[in-house]
Order: sequence, then structure tokens, then C-alpha cells
Amino acid sequence: MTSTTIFEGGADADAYRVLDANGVLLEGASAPLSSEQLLEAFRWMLLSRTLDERAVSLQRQGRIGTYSAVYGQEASVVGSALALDPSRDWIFPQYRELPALLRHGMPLSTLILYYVGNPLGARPPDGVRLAPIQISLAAQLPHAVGLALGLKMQGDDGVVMTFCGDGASSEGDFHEALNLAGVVKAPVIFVLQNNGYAISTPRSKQSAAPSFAARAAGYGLPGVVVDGNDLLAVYEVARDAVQRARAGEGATLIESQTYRLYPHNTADDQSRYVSPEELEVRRGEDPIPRVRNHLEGLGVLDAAGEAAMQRSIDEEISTAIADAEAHAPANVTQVFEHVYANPWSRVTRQRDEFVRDAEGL
Amino acid sequence: MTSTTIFEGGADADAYRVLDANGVLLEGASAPLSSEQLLEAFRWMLLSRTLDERAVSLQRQGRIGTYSAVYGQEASVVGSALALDPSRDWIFPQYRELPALLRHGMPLSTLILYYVGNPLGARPPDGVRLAPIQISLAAQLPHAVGLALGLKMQGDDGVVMTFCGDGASSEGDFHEALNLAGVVKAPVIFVLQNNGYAISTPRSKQSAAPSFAARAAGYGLPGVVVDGNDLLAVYEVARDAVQRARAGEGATLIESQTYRLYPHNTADDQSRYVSPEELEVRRGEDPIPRVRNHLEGLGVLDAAGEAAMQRSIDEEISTAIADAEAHAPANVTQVFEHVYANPWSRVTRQRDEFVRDAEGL
Amino acid sequence: MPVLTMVEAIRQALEQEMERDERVMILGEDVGRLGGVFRATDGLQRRFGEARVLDTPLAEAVIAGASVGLAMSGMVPVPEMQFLGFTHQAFHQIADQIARYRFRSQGRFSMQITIRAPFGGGVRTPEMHSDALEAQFIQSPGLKVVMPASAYDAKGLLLEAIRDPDPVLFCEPLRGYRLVKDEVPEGDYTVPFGKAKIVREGSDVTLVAWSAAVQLCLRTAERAAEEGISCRVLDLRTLVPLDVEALAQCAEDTGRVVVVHEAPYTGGFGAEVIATIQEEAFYSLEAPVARVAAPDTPYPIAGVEEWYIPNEERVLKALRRTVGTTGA
Amino acid sequence: MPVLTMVEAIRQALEQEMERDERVMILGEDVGRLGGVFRATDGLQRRFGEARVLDTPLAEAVIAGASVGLAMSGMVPVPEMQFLGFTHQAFHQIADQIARYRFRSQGRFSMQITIRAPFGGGVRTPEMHSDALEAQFIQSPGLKVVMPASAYDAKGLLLEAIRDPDPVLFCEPLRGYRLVKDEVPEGDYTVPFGKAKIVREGSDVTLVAWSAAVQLCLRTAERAAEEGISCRVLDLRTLVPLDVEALAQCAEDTGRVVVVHEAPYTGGFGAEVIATIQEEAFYSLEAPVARVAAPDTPYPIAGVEEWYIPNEERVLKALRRTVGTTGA
Ligand SMILES: Cc1ncc(C[n+]2csc(CCOP(=O)(O)OP(=O)(O)O)c2C)c(N)n1
Ligand SMILES: Cc1ncc(C[n+]2csc(CCOP(=O)(O)OP(=O)(O)O)c2C)c(N)n1
Ligand SMILES: [Mg+2]
Ligand SMILES: [Mg+2]
Repeated sequence: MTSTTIFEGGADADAYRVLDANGVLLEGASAPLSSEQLLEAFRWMLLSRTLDERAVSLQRQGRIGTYSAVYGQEASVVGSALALDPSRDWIFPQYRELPALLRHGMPLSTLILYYVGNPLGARPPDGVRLAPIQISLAAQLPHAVGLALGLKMQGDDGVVMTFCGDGASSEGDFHEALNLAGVVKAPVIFVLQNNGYAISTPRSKQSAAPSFAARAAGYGLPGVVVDGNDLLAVYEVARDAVQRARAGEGATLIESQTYRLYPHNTADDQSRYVSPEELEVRRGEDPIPRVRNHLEGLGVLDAAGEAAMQRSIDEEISTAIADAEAHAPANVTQVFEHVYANPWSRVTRQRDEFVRDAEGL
Repeated sequence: MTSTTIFEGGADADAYRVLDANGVLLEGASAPLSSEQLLEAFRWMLLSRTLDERAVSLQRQGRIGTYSAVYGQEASVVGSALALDPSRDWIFPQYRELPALLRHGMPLSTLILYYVGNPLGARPPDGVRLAPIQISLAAQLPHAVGLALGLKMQGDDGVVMTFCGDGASSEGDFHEALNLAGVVKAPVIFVLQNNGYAISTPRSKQSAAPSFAARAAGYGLPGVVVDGNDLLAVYEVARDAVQRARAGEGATLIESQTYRLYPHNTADDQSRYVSPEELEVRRGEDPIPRVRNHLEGLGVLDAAGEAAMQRSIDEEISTAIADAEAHAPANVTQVFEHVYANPWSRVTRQRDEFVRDAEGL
Repeated sequence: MPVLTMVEAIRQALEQEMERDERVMILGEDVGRLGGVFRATDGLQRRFGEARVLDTPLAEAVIAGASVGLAMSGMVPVPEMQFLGFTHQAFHQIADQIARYRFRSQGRFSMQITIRAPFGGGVRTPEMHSDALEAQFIQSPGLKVVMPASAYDAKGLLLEAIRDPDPVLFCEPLRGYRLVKDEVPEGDYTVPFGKAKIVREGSDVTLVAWSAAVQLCLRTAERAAEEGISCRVLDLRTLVPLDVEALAQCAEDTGRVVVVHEAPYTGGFGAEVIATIQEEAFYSLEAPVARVAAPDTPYPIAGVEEWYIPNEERVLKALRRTVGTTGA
Repeated sequence: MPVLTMVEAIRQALEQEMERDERVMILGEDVGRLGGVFRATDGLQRRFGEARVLDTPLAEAVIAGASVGLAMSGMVPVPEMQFLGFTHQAFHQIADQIARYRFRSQGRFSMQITIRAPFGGGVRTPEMHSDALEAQFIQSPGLKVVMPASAYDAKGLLLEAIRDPDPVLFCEPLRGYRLVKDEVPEGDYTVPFGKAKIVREGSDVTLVAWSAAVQLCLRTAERAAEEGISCRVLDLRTLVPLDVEALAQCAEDTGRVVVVHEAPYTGGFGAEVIATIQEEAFYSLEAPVARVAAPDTPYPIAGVEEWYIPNEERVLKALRRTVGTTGA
């Protein structure tokens, strides 16, 4: 396998940027977030990264199932989610947006329960405006449009943000959803995280489009390309899209150009399709040091401050893992619950029999 | 139902044109077709129109099933098909492209057999590079890409043309097919006939895109908008796309802006959703008088010439109808033929039983 | 009581329910100004506006998929698939999203969605339009599958479906739209799911059917009576939930059963009817349960469809064979 | 003879057939450089090039749909669906296009296409990945449905499938990929469709199964033997074509039958097995045919799947009940 010099992933030269590679504000740019907001964002990013590392090790120990890390995409995910108001806005995730879900109100221990394999882990608490993680790629996009339309019909001023990958964007559902969103002017923001790969399939084989944002014009929507490793740029672009949606101006497609620094998931072997050179280059574009530098430049974060932050994160994660592992184990009745609001006789009979059998064992 | 002044259908001001509304070459334009080719094209258009009228009346008499007329779209269909070489190129139709199929080698009597309800009517003769009429909207687009890719892999210099409607272009298959065509640089031409309606659904409710051709950029393909009622312009645009495809430069999306002057099909009642004013305006853009004027201007057609042409067309159609109606009626074995190359025992048993039963009746 | 055709009964149910519950909305291809290609939604857009009777782009997956989000937002969507055959374009949204969203979200989100879809042969319309695909949706737990055979049931079952918090695939027989006419109360009523109906009494054999095949069975039962065969006809009305008890009871009462459906033979819902009967009433059966169905071939073009779909002769033949057979 | 795992046998079949017939090509998500998420196509792109082992965009409908055109062009496509659950995204292309294109074109175009798709539970992978959807494809006349249970059959049936001018859905059990190992000839051989195989002899009862459930039945038969129940195990191998004769013969020989599958109970292919048996061998049956299946609920998350999919205890229970029952 020869490594090429044209790498997959990373941001185009003309992608929207606020920070330079070292986290310094570009000339003429102004920061769209206050120092407190920046610190909050940085903590979510750090929490996400720490969680990834812990989860990968839990998976190795067999304590949780297959896990897909956010690693490398923290600015893209956190920057987008920060533009939302959790008390009125909704998120429809794919599966690689954990810090967005947490910030939106999903308890960490519940999320871990999901990875442990307990059905209850999939349930967002009442009031948390969040759809379950989606396995069927791009299937969440039509849902997001429907919910946005429903809010609009009912005079609710909430907006909907939905995430999908560069790979998922090749599905028919992507097209049908964006087209409908255009026609009904649904208050929805499509965040397409282009992280260079769909499992092993590189961006260049996913589409011949110069950018995924170029697709927006075909639906009468604005399309934006943003450097997905620039937290401030992602936030700004997302905030504008949310404002437009809330103002009744309809949907936006945001292509957030980032990079998946970890393998697809804990079962994947990245070395089969990513060259060490490419990985090396992309590691240099890690969004976390970029925000850290910016915060240090602002004088609102130093090594001691970050260490304290890290300690509180470690503790938060440990507590959540302990809570999830202390949760009552899943049981046979969960196979039957919430299938129907009104289950029919055969299902009820099956449940009774399965429960009896399980007790008999 | 209030009629609006913004009509659906018809060509945008900036659509590519060669002829003016009266069939006169625009300044600086040159005709891409010789007089003989123009006469051939005109004859196909006239044949198509005559066939529509005959078919509608056959349907009223119960001699054929539901029929979708080409009426109004003759320049769009014929102009596109003329760019193909039937001895090496392929067509994947939707269902509203009859003259293209005929010109490509489909016998008229076979087509009529299809409308009569005989399964054999769906079979293009061996050697005719044509796919069957497609009922499932947009499903033919992936097929066309696959065939184009297969030709390319085998070093065959054929190209593939496939048609779809403005309505069909909202299907997920449209997106998946164009995206794959871009990636593999398939020699395929997508002719999207935007005739203003999908049954009753107007163009404006089908998509908020400024043009359907605007979608091409999202697949890395060239997209062209052409006045679909201008035979010469359609031909020129299609010819260029065919040349590009044959030269290994990949696919093109052509949006041919035309208008469906008849109801969707013989079961439809257009007056429920099209205002008389709109229809009146669009009738004035009928492509047939436009070519006729052009031919008369060239001095290669006069009233007597057209009358002779019309007579030969009438005769051709009458003969084809007579042939189709003289064809042996469909029989029960046709329910079972060509389902499997190697039918399994139960199907064979069913066939034997059904045939016995039918004979017993 | 007024006599309505099935399509009129369906339209009436939709109109009354939209009137009663402002969360109810319709979306689909050509449902608005045209009133649907079969006029099932005729006049509803004029009455309830373009938002609640939404003409969508031509894209079945997003019609189904948007319904998921609409339901989450508190609306009660009644999407129309122009033909059941085109549910295939939306299969992933129906089978994997609508059917399972309650389960996936562990009860957080209800999918109060009724997908209406006409289907069935005998009206000279081509494949995909005519295909009887009900069996393909049975293996989608979470989804209910409703198949009315009369105008009365069409209204009552549709009102039940729209009000049911569970998602429903509501299949309407094309052939019945205008041909089936019966008395339909003007007021509000529902027909419960999972209760099959004996639409004709008889003692020698039970004909089990649903949707348009019920009329075929009734006609054939008349002819069978002339031959001295007394047929009970059981209309299942809903396939999920299945009225297991009624099937067992009929098998016990008549000892012989013939199941009739328009879908292909192998793997059709007739197989489930047989499996259920032999599980529940094995010792009552005096003869194998016979199936009358389309052959294992695709829906053909109009010129040959008369041979394809079950007809009175084929049902009669199965009846004669079943009744002529004596127990072991 | 070399002992191979199922996934190795599949890879070998693909490699040998691509070698033998240059029209054969593979397309799908991650089939190339990665060699497929389960390594079924490992090394094939290196050997046969990027055109014949094509990494496609992530879009199942066009993977299936392009295969139609590729077959028309004279290629022999072997598309891979990364998981059977994602055939739902391509359902319209598989059921309405691939399955029917020969019929629709009246024999003009052959669909020599083999769609490979892994599926099945017990490997802690989530819904859609684990769903056993075979019954949903039975009502697509024109399509053959193949479900190998051993490495030997996987290779032989796959070679048969690729060479069959009819389209085949070839379902590979995830659980068997690495766990099932048996002797596989290195050379060329095919296993014919429609011939079920008795994989264990027995006289009291027949266990009917396919795919991963065959191993479950073999293990359970061992335990049943300890209880004095002698089980025959019949591996159907292909559902379409169905070996009707073998089913009838087993029912005649053992008088009692239990059918086991991973898919949900209602409307699963078990119903067809039962319907066929009672049609063909009604008078030989000494007890109702029992079904062991998943319940009528969606495939659940890993923590509860052990209760969901059939296990030895549930099969044993059905065996005891069926054998304990005496004829009427
Ligand atoms: C419809 C569907 N097809 C295939 C898969 C298998 N699959 C899971 S993740 C994945 C790649 C997704 O890539 P992308 O959308 O770019 O997201 P990323 O993993 O890069 O975040 C694939 C093919 C799936 N889950 N759903
Ligand atoms: C997948 C699918 N959905 C719905 C239909 C029903 N239908 C047949 S024609 C049609 C309108 C097609 O409009 P368009 O693509 O613009 O083509 P036109 O009829 O205008 O030529 C519809 C909705 C279908 N045939 N296939
Ligand atoms: Mg990606
Ligand atoms: Mg149109």
C-alpha cells in the first residue's frame, strides 16, 4: 500500500477560520465566545477526550461493548452544540457526538449504561431534547426535519441540530431530508462532520464533490465550510445557522472539516488504510492544543488550572462509570418492554413464558 | 383555488437556447443539426404527438391501459436521444420518453403491446440497447450508472443516457446514483426533464433549489440548464455531454426545462391543479410549431411536405396498432415465464396446475 | 344509515379525526390540492390548510422519516404512501425507525403514526401498484398491520389506528375503494384491533381472509353453498395483532380451513395462519389447511393478472379438496 | 483436507471464482483496502485491482442498483451489504429491481448477482447488525435466498450462487464467521440449491434449521440424546428454493418436527416450514410442529440478547413438549 501525499481529511484552505493553527485570533477576527464560555467549551473537549481514553480501556477489559471515539473531533462537536439552547433546542445525533449529548443534558452514567449494554442507556431523560443514538446511517436526518417542521407548526421557537458523517451523507436519506427541509423551510441545522473517512473509505472515494457544502445549493439552502478543528469558527457558524433557523429563515448545511484521529471504533484497525505520515500530519492539527493555546494566550488558563480541571473530569467520569456499573443488571423483561404501548396477546404470552423460563434457570 | 401568476414549468430566462420562440436562430447561434437530421427529428416529434392522440383515444375505448403522454416534451425527448448512437449507446427510460425508445430501435408495435397489457411488450429486442420502462421512480438511475461503469471496465465506448422527472429527482436513488457516477467517472448522461409537475405536485413544492442542475456541483459533475422546448439547444447540450462521456470525462446532469401539456396520464384530471391561464401560456411554448417554423424558415418543409409526413406517420401507427392487436393474446404461462432462469420445483408445480386449470375453464 | 364506498369511509374518518384532534395531519405525494390519486384526502387541504395536509416532494423515505420527528414534536402524522409498493423505498424508515423508536428510546418517544397505503390487484394497474406486501411487514415488531375489508371497518379501524399510540400500517384495497359499499355510521366509532370477524356463518369449512380477498371468499361461499358446502368466512381485519383465539375457534368449529390471500404463496401471511392454527388447534384439524394465493412469481402486467390473483374457481377447488378430505 | 473457518471459506470461494471468471467483481463499503469489516474480501483488491474490488460510497441502494446495470453489461457483480439489516436501505432495488428484472424484461436481461450479507446475533453487535431478516425476502419471487451453516457449504453454495444466472441473497452468520470450522476442499466444487442436508440422524423428532441455528440444534441434539430423545437435524441450506421433499420426508420419518430460527416468531420462515409440512405430510404428523424463535420484539442491545435469541434450553423445552405429546 503506497502512501500518497494527498491526505484525506483536514480543512480546505478556504474553510472558515477564526483561530490560526496556534490558537491565535486571525487578523480582523473577534472571538464569538466569552472567556467563561471558552472555558466551559474547553472542559467539554477535555472531558470528551478523557472519556474516549477511559472507554477504550474499559472496552479492552470487556467492561463495555464496541466504542467509537470522538478523538480529534472535539472542537467540531462541542462548537456546534454550544450554539444550542438545551431548554428549547433539539439534537439528533449519529453516534460520534458524545460531548454534545452530555452538554445537552444526557447524564454521563446513562450514556455509559448504553455502552455497557443496558437498554435503559438509550433513553434520554424526560425533558432532555435529544434523540437516541442512531445506528442506521443518515436515518436521523428525516427525523430531524420532521421534528423541526412540527415545532414550526406548533409555534415553538426551538430549532433542531442533527449530525451526520461524510459517509452517511451518501445515503439517499441525506438527499430526501435536505430537500424537504428546503421546501418547508424547517428550522434545522445539518452538521456534516467530514472527518476524512467512513470506516476505511476515504473522503476522495465518498464523493467527487469539491465540498459537501456544495450540495446545499441543490436544495436551496445556504452551505458553509468551516475548519472543524477551530472551536471558535465552528461555534460562530453554528450560532449564525441557529439564529437564521430561529428567525424563520430555514435550514443550513454546515460542513465541518475535521479528522478522526482514532480508529473507526474499538474493533477497527486503522493502520490498514491510513499511512503513518498522514496520521502524523493530522495529529499536528489536534483541536485541543489549539484551544488550550488560545486560552493560555487570553490568560484564563494555565497548567495548574488545567490540571485541576482534569482532576474534576477524572472524578466525574469515575463516578459515572461506578454509577453505571452499580446499576441493576439488565433482565429478561427488558426484551419486552416498550415494544408496544398496547402489546398484543402473543407478545404478552411470550413475555410471561420467557420470564418463567429465566426464573427457572 | 386561486390561480397565481407565477406558473410552474417552462424554461428559466438563463436556460441555454439556440432558437427563439418563433424558431429563428438566435444571434450568433449556429444550428448543430443538418436539414436532414432536423427533418428526422421533426418526424419523431410529430410521430410522438400523433401517437399520444391515438393512444388517448384507444385508452378511452378500453383497447389499451393507462397511458402517459409525451405531449409538450417532444423536443426535450427527441433532442436528447438524437445525440446517441443506437448501435453502441444505451437508454434507461422513466416512462415518458416514447420517441426516444422508438428512435433507439424499439418497434412501435412492441411498445403498443405493452400498453395492451401483454408482458412481451416490455422486452426490447435483442441488440436494442434499451432498458424496460421503469415504474419505480428514479430506480433506473443506479442501473444506468452500473451499466456505464460496466462498459467502461470492459473497454466498450458506449455511453448511457437515462431520463428522470423533476419529481423522481427527489428520491434518494437520484442522489446515490449521481454521487457514485461522480466518483467512478461513469460515462452516463442524466436527463432530468423538469416539466413543472409530478402528477399534481408543482415544481415549487418539489424542491427549493434554484435549478435542479444546481445539484450537479454537489457530485462533482457539470450541470446544464437547457430550454427543453428548443430542439436544437437540447440536442447540442446532449451531444456535448455524450462527447464528454465518450472521451472518458464522466457524467453530466442536464436539466431540460419543459412542460407537460397533457394530464399526468389518462386517469388524471389536470384541471384540479393547473389553472387555465397557465396552460394557455405554456401552450404558446409548444415545441412543435417552433421546429416547424424553423424548418419552414430553412425552406426544407412546407404544408404539403408536412401533410405527407403526417400521412406516413398515421399509417405507421395504424399498422403498429393493428400488429399489436393481431398478436396472440397473453396466456397463463406468461405468469410463470422468465421469473427464474432455473425455476424451482414449487414454481414449476404451480405453473402446471395453473395451466391445467386455465385449460379446464 | 348512509351507504359509503370504502374510499368515502376513509375520507370521512380522516376529516372527522382532523376536526376532533388538531394534532392530526396528513402528508404525502399529491394529497393536497389533488386530494390524492384516489381522492381519499379530497377537500381536506382546502378545509385544514396546507400545513396540516402537506404535499411533499416525491420521496417516500422522508415522508415516513419526517413522520418520526413530527410524532416526537407532538403531532399525529398520517402519512400516505401513494401505493404500498413504494413503501419499499421507505422500508428502512418504517421497519427500523417507526416500528422501533419506542423500543429504542425505551418508551421516551411514542410513534403515533398511521401509514396509509393502497394496494392490490384486479384494477389493471402495474406491478408495485398492485403488489400485496403485507407479509413483509410482519417481521417488524412494534408495527401493527391493519387490512380492512369493508367500508364500516375501514372507518372504524382507521380511527382506532390514528388514536393508537403504536404505529400502524393501514393497507387499503384498491379494488375495494369504489366497489365495496356498505353502511357506515356518520358518527364516531372505532373497531378494535385483534378481533377477527365472522362475516358469514358456515359449518363445513372456514375461509380465512383479509382485505379484498374477503369479498372473494364471500362470493365463493355463495357458489360453494350451491354445491352443498357450508363455508364460514373469517375476516382477520388485523394481521398484527393477530386474533389467535378466533383462528383456533374456527378450526375447532369447522375442522377444516382454507386461507386465501393475494400475495405470493411461499412466505405469505397464509403460512402464519396455518402455523398458528396447527399450534393452537392441531387435534381439531380434519384436513390440512389449504392455501389459495398468487403463485411465486412477480405481479404481472394487466393482460395476465386475471390468472395471477386468486379467483372463485381456485378457491372453490381448494374448498372441494379440503372438504372432500377425511380425517386420518 | 484443510479446516477453514466460514469466513476463510467465503474468502477462498471469492478469490477462486474471480480467478476463474474475470467477469466476477465485488463492490461495497470497505471491501477494498480494508478487506471488509470481517475480512471476507481481504487481499482481493490487492490481487484483482480497484476496479474489480470496488470501494463504493456509503449507499446501499446504489450498491444494489448499480449491480443491475453491471449485470446488464456482462459483469457478474457480487455486492456486499455490510450487514443484512442495511438491505432495508436497498429494499426497493433488491425486491423490485434485482429480483424482477428478468421477468420485467421478459428474459432479455439476466441478473447474475450474488448479494452477500452477514447477520445474526450472539456477537454483542447492535440492532440492524444482528437482525435475522430472511423472511422479508421470501415474498420477492425471482430472488433465491441462501443460508449456509458450515464452511463447506459456504464455499460450495457461494460458488453455486455466483454462477447461477438468477439473483441470490447470500446470508452469512456473523456468529459462524470464526467459530464454525470444518473441512473445505481446496479445489472447485458447488453445492446445489434446494437440497437440504441431514446433518445428524435421529428417529424421534426432526429439528429443522438454517444458518447459525443449525449449530444450536446440533448442540441441543447432543443434550437431548442424554435424555433419550433421538433428534434428526435438517439443515435447509436454501430457503428459496425450498426442499419441500426433504421436509415431507422428515415429517414422515419422525412424525414430529421442531423448527428453530433466530428471527422473530410471527411471520418468520418457520411458519412457511410448518405450512409446507402440514400440506405435504399432514397425516404423518403426530404432534403440532413447534417453533423456537426470537420473541415478537426488535433485536435488543447486547446486555439482554442472551435472552432474546434461541438457546439450548428453549430448544430442549420444545423438544420435550413435542416428543411428550402423543398423536390424536
Ligand atoms: C445504513 C448503514 N450502512 C452501513 C452502516 C455501517 N457503518 C457504521 S459506521 C460506518 C461509517 C460511517 O462513516 P461516517 O458517516 O463518515 O461517520 P464517522 O464514522 O466517520 O463518524 C458504516 C459504513 C450503518 N451503520 N448504517
Ligand atoms: C417510487 C415511486 N413513488 C411514487 C410513484 C407514483 N408516481 C408515478 S408517476 C409520479 C409522478 C412523477 O413525476 P415526475 O418524476 O416529475 O415525472 P413526470 O410524470 O412529470 O414525467 C408518481 C408520484 C412511483 N411510480 N414510484
Ligand atoms: Mg466520516
Ligand atoms: Mg415532472
